[in-house]
Amino acid sequence: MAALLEAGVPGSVVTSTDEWVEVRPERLVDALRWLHDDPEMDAAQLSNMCGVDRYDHFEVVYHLQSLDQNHQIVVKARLHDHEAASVPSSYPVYTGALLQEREVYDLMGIRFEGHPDLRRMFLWEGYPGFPLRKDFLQISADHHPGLPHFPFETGKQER
Amino acid sequence: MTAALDPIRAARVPLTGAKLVIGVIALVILAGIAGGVGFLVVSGALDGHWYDLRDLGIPIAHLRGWLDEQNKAQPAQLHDLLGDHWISYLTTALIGAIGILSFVGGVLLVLIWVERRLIGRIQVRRGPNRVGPYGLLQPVADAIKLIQKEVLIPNGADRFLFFLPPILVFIPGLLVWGPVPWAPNMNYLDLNVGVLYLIAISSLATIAIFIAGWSSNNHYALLGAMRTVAMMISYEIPLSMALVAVVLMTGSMQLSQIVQWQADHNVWLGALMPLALFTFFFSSTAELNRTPNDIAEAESEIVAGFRTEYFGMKFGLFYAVELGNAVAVGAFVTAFFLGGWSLFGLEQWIPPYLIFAVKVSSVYFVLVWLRGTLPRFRLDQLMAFAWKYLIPINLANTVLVAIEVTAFNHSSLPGVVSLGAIGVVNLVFTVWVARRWARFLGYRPETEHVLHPSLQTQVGGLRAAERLRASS
Amino acid sequence: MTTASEPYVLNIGPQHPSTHGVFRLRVVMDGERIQDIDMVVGYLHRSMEKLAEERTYTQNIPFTDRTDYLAAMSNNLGYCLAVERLADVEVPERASYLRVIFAELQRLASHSMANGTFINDAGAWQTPLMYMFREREKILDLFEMTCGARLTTNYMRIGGVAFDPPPEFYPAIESLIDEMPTRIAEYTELLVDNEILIARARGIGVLTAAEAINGSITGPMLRASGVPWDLRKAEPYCAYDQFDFEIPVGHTGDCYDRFMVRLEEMRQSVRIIRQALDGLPSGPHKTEIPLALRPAPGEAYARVEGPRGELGFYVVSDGGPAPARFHIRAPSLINLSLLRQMAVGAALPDAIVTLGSTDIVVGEIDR
Amino acid sequence: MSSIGIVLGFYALSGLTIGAGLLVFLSRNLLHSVIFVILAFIGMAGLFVTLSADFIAVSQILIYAGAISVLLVFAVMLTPYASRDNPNSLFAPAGILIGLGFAGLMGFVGMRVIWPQLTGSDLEAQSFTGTVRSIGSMLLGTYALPFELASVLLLAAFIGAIALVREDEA
Repeated sequence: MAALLEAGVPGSVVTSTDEWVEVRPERLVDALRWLHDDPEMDAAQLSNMCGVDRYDHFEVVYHLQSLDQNHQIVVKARLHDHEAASVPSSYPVYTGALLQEREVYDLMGIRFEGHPDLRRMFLWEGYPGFPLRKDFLQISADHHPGLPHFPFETGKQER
Repeated sequence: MTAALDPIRAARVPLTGAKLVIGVIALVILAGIAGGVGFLVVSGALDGHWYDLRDLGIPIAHLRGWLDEQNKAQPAQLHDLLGDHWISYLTTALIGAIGILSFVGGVLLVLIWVERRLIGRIQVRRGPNRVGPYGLLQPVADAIKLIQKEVLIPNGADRFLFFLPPILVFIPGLLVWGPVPWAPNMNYLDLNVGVLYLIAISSLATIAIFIAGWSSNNHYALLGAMRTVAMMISYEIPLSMALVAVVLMTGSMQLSQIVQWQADHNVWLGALMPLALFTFFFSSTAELNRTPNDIAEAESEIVAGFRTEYFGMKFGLFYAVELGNAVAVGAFVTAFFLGGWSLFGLEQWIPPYLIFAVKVSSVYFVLVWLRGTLPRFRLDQLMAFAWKYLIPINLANTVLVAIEVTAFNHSSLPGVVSLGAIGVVNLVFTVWVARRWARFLGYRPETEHVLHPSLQTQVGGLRAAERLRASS
Repeated sequence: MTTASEPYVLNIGPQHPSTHGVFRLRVVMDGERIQDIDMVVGYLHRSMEKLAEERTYTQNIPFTDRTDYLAAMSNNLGYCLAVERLADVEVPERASYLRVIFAELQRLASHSMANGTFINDAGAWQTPLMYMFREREKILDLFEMTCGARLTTNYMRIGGVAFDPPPEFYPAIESLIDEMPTRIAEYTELLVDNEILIARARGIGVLTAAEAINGSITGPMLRASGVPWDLRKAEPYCAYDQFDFEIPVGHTGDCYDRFMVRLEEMRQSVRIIRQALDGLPSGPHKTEIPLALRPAPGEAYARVEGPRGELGFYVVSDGGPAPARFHIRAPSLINLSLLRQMAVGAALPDAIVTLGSTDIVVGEIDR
Repeated sequence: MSSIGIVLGFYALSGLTIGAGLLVFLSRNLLHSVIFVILAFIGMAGLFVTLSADFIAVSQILIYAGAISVLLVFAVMLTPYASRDNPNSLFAPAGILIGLGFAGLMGFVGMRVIWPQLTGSDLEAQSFTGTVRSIGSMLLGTYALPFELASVLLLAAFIGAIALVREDEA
């Protein structure tokens, strides 16, 4: 699948596994459009999209699906710029991205260039920070976000 | 489902012996009273005496005569100044006014309960049953609660105009009860322009509602007021047309005469003119803001329409007037179309006002039933229905009735034959014109048949959808 | 000379009878016609996705109840499936059957509510809603009998279900399943042929199949637009591949079709429950999983056919006791993507009916 | 018919009508003025009742208090806020003068005209079949032509109004 995508949109694929394909953010919309239009891929629907904070980079994950052929394609884009994370909007390809991109922007702080109506959705304009980022609460340096150990476990465990 | 999980079934207590005995005794007593009354009626002992309670107009007339007698004994000066009948006139006017007021008030108190219980029954729940026996005191409790509420005025509302409408709608709501013919001699305000009076009085409420919506300084209220006014103005026309047919047929605008005509001919105008009956009833529901025409206070769209900002007893007044008007519509449908107090001769036996009340209650029940059953139309659909549908076919109906009346007045056939012919012609005409005109306006029921979803076992996307579309 | 009218802004919500929760629409209106519509959500935002990063995998199950509080079972199920996929947990067959039964009961309850409130939005004064609530109430009684809660059931567990149903559950569900088809027939009789409902819902809020697919619409709305797509058939989870049922597919994609599709789906759900009850295997209802569940680093996306559409759970593990990322694909929110397209140009009552037919749950929109 | 009740009613209703009429131009708020106009209409209807002209009274309520006033209220309420009060006007003295002059003229005419009066047996002799019937036969008999002409005029006004506000279809 990754090879097909690379052939269809040259210079787009970064890496791939059996489950997902990682594409370059600049080529993301081209790749999505190709997947959408290619009769064999037929990724007609953007089933789900979300952002993931991996500490040193953001991932934007697109779950695409073909209804006619009943298969799923997972496309990821990796963003290294933490302050001004930005990725082209997939709204021109999928109208269903309208609210999902707004949600990702609102909670993860990833800008989608070319989105027609990119405003905060759940939180109000001017809300400080983006809650789903790992550094949202600005916890002190020796404390990691997330749950360090099970509530009933004694002693601190390194993960 | 076990009984324990079904509270209604579990709460039903079986009929005990004591209750049965009390019931039988009550039935026997009732039968005895009925027999006694029947004997009195048959023997003619009642006819025309002051204690003839079959028609409350008769005792009042006796009272009038007695008071006029007393009047003659007054000093000549007073007599000359005030005329012959002033005491009797004043007294009977007061009695009638108090009677109407207390009737309307009592009806409102009871009917709130009745409506809520009925709706509760329709909606498989129990309705109010906590305050007093069977929840009968619920309206009183509601009224007390409403009176206790704090008086608030919305920001930017016109104070004077905001307080005026609840009072303004109440006045026509009471005045409309004036010409109701309860019994042959029992009508308070038997105007010879009664029909016109009704239309005039009911048009007064329009302005109150519009002021209410406007002065609330609220978009929902304004939208509701606009809708109400648009609808009231539109539906007044078919409503008046239906009444024109009635007036043509009976040759009188006096409500007592209209009922008397039906009693004399032993026929209900509703059976003679089904189209007029339907038009009047439907237009009345529009004027009343009741389902299916309750777009003015469409809860799911514009919250509560023109009374969104009203609360406390001001809201209570609007609510009460609406309910009272619903009963009033019941009274007028009864008087115009269902034979009023007449019941094919039985009014000699049963007090006519009871017959009338039962008929009114039945019409009211139909209104509640409709409210519990039907969804709501859209504003433009209702408007189109009034202007494109009801008004043209009622125009045609009016012409037809005029022709029939002329023929009826010039014919020497027995009433059964001629009225029967009129009824049949009108029924056929109604069915025919209703169908034809609907088709003319583009209504095609056969193309609008119910589209049940097709059942598929294979999943697919756009291509499958196109295939399905092509195959269906 | 022309008449000039000036547009005005109408706030529908956050408190309004037909927004079904604290949901707000800012509508620019010209008379009764809608020129622009903008939704304002977030009044119920609890940031569950963030909270979940601080709680163990099992502790997160109650959160999923509180997203779509009208379909808690489906949410439990989707989340448990995702974690099971992530941690490679096997589910006993009895548990799968029980999951199917409860998910379908939940669908019945949810569709009752959806159809009832839809008719309410179309203006029927609560009677159909009350009728449908009667059946929903019985279903909630079944839930209470089994897991002690009516709405926030917290019933599914990673590796199975929390409890085996008590013995009195079986006669109760039997009688409900026997009664349900007559009740659905009753609704059909009351509503389907109703001229007023047809006038209000036919041809309103139309979405074509292409628009719906491209707009990420799923669930009954997608099926009403004519696309035969149901995850229970497409990727059978639990034991759905063992049951015989059909996908109702609408013809035009208007509000009326959505209503009809939901009604027909209720019939299909009854069918599935009947089959699942008949074939309910014996055995354990749960696999024991380690209390300190630490799935290997990785990610899993599991989705179920919820009452409102594709209910997806995307869980990323970094090897710790809590998910590193927990994302809910909320069908209520995503089905609103095309609200603007459906509502602009329509009259206000039509927009309300359209909103009612999309069947939103604000808890799920805001999470 | 000159019983004291009628006389009292006449004075009360004229008081109401004149008072409402005064309030129409004394109140600063244009909408309040409209309300008082409606009150004046209703007072007029009451005066018709004292004259036994019940048909005209009811028509007065139906047409003026019911229909015309709704038009007035519509027109006033849907105008912008700024033009919705009664400011001090330069025309006030002139208006008062004209009004007084008109009132004087009406009074003069009312005093000078010899009104035909029927009393006693003459009144009894008049066959009084009800105003509706007589007005109806007049409208459709003696005055049929003016009546129809008026309706044509109204129709023309109707069509004209629709043509004026109709938007051009692009």
